[in-house]
Amino acid sequence: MSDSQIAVEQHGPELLHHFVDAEQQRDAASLGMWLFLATEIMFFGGMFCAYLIYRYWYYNEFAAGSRSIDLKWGTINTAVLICSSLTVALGVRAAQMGKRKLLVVLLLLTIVFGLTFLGIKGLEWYTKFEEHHIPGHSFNASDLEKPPYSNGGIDQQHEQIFFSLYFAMTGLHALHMIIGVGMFIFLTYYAWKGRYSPKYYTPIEMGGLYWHFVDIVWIYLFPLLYLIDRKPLG
Amino acid sequence: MSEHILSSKLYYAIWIMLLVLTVVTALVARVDLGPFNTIVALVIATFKALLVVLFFMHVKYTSEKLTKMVIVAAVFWLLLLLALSMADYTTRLLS
Amino acid sequence: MFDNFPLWPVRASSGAGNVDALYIFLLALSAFMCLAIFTMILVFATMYRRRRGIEAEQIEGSTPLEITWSLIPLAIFMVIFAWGAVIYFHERTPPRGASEVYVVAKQWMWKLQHQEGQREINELHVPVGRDVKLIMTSQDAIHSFYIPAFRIKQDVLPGRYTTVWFRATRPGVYHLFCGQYCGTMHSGMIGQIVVMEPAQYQAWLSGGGTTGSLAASGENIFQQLGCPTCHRSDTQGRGPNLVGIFGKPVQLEDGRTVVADEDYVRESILSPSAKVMKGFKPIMPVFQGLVGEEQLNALVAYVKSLTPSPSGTAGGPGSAPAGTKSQDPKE
Amino acid sequence: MATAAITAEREHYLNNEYGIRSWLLTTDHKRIALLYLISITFFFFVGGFFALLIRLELLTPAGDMVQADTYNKLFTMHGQVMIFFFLIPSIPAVLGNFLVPLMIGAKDLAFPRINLLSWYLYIIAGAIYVHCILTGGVDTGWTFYTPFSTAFSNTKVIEAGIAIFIAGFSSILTGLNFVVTIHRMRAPGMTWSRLPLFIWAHYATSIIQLLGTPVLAITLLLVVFERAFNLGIFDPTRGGDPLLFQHLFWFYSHPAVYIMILPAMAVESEVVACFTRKRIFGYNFVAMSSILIAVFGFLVWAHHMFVAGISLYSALIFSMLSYLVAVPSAIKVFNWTATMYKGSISFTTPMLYAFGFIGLFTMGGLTGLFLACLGIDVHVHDTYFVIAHFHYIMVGGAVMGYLGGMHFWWPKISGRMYPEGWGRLAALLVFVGFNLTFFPQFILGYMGMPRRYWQYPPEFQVLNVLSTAGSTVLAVGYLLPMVYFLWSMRYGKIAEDNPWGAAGLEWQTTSPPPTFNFEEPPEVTWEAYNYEQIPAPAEVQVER
Repeated sequence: MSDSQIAVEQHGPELLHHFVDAEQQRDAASLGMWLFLATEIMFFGGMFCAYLIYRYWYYNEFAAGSRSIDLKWGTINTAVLICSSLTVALGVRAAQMGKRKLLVVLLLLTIVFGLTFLGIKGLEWYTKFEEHHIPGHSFNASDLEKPPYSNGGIDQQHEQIFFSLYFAMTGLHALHMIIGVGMFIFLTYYAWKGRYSPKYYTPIEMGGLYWHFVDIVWIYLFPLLYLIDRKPLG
Repeated sequence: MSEHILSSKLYYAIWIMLLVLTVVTALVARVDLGPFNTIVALVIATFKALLVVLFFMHVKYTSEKLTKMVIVAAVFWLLLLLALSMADYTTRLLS
Repeated sequence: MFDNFPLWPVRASSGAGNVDALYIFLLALSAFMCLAIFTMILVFATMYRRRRGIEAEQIEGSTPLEITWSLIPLAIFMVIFAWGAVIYFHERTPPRGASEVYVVAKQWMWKLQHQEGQREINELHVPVGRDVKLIMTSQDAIHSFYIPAFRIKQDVLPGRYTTVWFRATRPGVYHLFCGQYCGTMHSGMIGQIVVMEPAQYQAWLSGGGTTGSLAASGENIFQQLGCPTCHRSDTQGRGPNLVGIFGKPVQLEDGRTVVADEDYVRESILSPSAKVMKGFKPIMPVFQGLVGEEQLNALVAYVKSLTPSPSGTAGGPGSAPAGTKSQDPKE
Repeated sequence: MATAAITAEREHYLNNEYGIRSWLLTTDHKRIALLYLISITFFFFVGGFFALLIRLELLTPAGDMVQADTYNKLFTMHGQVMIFFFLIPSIPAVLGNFLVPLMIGAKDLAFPRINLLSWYLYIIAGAIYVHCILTGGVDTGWTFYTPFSTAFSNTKVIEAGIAIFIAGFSSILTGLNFVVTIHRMRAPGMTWSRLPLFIWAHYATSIIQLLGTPVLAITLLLVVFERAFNLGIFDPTRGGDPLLFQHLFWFYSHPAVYIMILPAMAVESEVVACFTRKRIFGYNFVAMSSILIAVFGFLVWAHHMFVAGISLYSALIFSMLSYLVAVPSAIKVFNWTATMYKGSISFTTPMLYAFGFIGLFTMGGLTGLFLACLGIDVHVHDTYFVIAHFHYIMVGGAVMGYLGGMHFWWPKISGRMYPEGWGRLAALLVFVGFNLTFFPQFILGYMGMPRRYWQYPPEFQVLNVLSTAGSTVLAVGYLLPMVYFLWSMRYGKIAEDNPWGAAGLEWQTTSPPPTFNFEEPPEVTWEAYNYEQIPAPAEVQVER
């Protein structure tokens, strides 16, 4: 057990007492984060399941609903989120190389991108509010164009299910974004304080993993919500 | 202990690919491919997700098999939920 | 043998015997397994109780043994599964020609409508030996139609039809329970199934003052709501001709085909634009909230009754022979 | 005794710090286990109190003791308290928390602060739920079935939903901690094939907690949204499907049964090995069967929905898959029984609970075959047959396992011995009381008495009276350990480090263990259950 003794004597303040060495601590954190992301997949999975079933049942309404969401803003938002993923990835790299100022700048950029995304999302929600597409008593989807290949009209009730799922899915995604931005504010502060070094940057790495996961959820939400049916209307 | 540090060029390359794919998926959706629209959209999304997982999340470079196992298990369980639920919904009209 | 045994439910339907047989098989199997395991544990516990100077013998395990006691139970399980599946399949496939009773469940009562026009609350009269199919829906929460003596149960869901069928074999009065928790008086949502000899049943049928068959009252509602304006008996109507449509596949505009069953008729009345027949426009008004569940059942029964007349010229809604039984369709 | 005097002076996890702060801010897994012990005991008695009221109401066929609405709230809150606030955390959060690091030779769980966080989440959830009880309660049934819960119930569904949502995250974090700990924190030499079966079963449990609980969380969240913001996802009048709720709910709630029973099986393997003084027969198969139960457990959920209106074909699929999960459960029972062959069996309290567990779990498991069988399930679904079946698993199985485990490890936890005679008496009372309470319910169920009935036809009365009589015996059986465990903390005989002569790393450290579990970091060079190398204790009764 001499190995661990040495490690205990040499470890920095960031090594917690119950780990043998920093590598064990880092591996544990990484596995923990990945397991957490697995639970997140199942968390969103419940909604994806609901989405799949209702899309199968009410395809026309889903297609009409999808067309009523602004594709331009959706695409821009996807790009914004991809940019934020890049800055996070570069941020982890900066932490690995011990570039403190670069790390802080990249984290700040990530926060800016995250807030941009949320701002655009809020704008889109506001538009939907104006259009009475929020589920509830004032819901009204009679303005939606019916799909060209179907002579069936839009069933208001079924359309409301699409929007229920739209708001639930984008809402919970946005909540994850808000949590992520809050987390990065802390990480930026500690990065500024110089807490992270090439030897210890686990929090940055874990924060990055979380952020990338939120990005991936959006990568799926984008085609599932915005691109159900964008074929030219005949 | 420190992980393999990837070159920033790789990150930029992935970033460009992701942006291009985003534009491509939005454009392809405007072309009428019949049922393939959905399939193409999901294939592109999965490819994008894989890029993020493998490069941004470093899964390609980790020596740890466990990470891959966790991802595979989670995706498998998600498919289980979807497939077995749909087993009910798709066969309801038959009975 | 169990008929007068107080710890065993009465058996009063054609399917109950099958369920009991499988149950007894499972009971015997379980009793055998319990006995085997408990005896072994007791024997080991006595023979190998701790004694001074005698050490336990370390045994690693045995793969052949493990495989044996995995595969044999699995084989037995598959037999149970298959047996149970056959019974279930039988329970869920109503025979052709079964007489139909519409059931509406609401908090906290059962409302039943016979084809012949009789209406009952919390009570169902049926003759011995006739196949009866129940077409059920709920007005509010989920309920469950449960007759222990018949060994049948089926949840009754709002917004769609579920069905269950039985053939009563013994005259008597049996419990009807609500099996799915549905609120305050869930335990009060009970009733009785009165099984009668056919002659008595006929007497009961003619005894109640009815207002005509269910299909006939459906026709009245059809007229009142102005449906015949569009659903005409020729091909000129703005809506499809409904004669002979029931039970047939319907081609939809987007290429799908659905069978015009009870649920399709129901959906087409409540939210007409959901599945519009090919060649027609979604112009029908929505009747959600305008017709109650019981009226809906009458309409469904009416659409069902619209069969083409034997001469080949389709009978229009007005001329359709509405009642199928001996009752006169008109008052 | 000289050793006793030394033990009393020695510093260990219980006496190294004093004061309320040292408990509420602790990150020591052993102290957190005790925090959990206190909190779940509270909820156990809350749930038990509801159970007694239910049984009292059912003494007579008429609904004459409480109002119908009150009765509906009683069984709802009995179910929710017992499942989400007692059974799911019971063995994992108390015994698992205490023992997982000890058994694998770690100083603590991988994330001690997350462990404490999970207890706080549990307490927050518990506080919300208690508030919900005190301000009117909830009456949806523990299953929250829609559309009753979303559109018709006038009770505090949102509050209960949020409480259980939070409790779910507590459970997820516990599972996450276990998986990481088992992967990353094992002592040198503690290979996977040397792990105690307790660890294997907890690993399997954690997988279910991680992959199942989030689905319950999102489902309850959608129910809450539906009530609060008027979404229509499960509302049939707006095109939603109430069966979708049931699918999502049971995707978690069926595997949740395995969250409750797998840890009891974990305890079982340790206790049977110790008191037969043998390595568990077929170690590999018992270990793998835990994992198989966890995986297969996810494939069978719709067997709760055979009469709910699912398609005929999916009912066939789910019925067949349900039988798959019975195989690994059967393997376990056979292996425990085979372990007793040529053993050296002593009849201590934990072993009595183990015998009880095997018996009751076997009966619970066999009646599960009835319920997975389509033809039978149609008749007995939602009757007292189901109630009896799952109480045989969750009370006869899980609670017996929990009590057996508490007795087995009480010397390690408290450093004191419980009074053996009282222990055996309580075990006997629990066993007799349990069977008297729940066996009549099998008969009631086949006779057709539906569950959740406030009043019932008079022919069911005799069996209901029997059941109520049994429940009072059961209540005494549950109160006794509570009393003598408390008594033993002060007056019990000082426990040795390894009073049972048991294998396993947790017995190699002192009783109670020091804060970091081991004075010397252990290195494992032996296989699990190496009973041939451990002398049998002299104190344990030799003859019956």
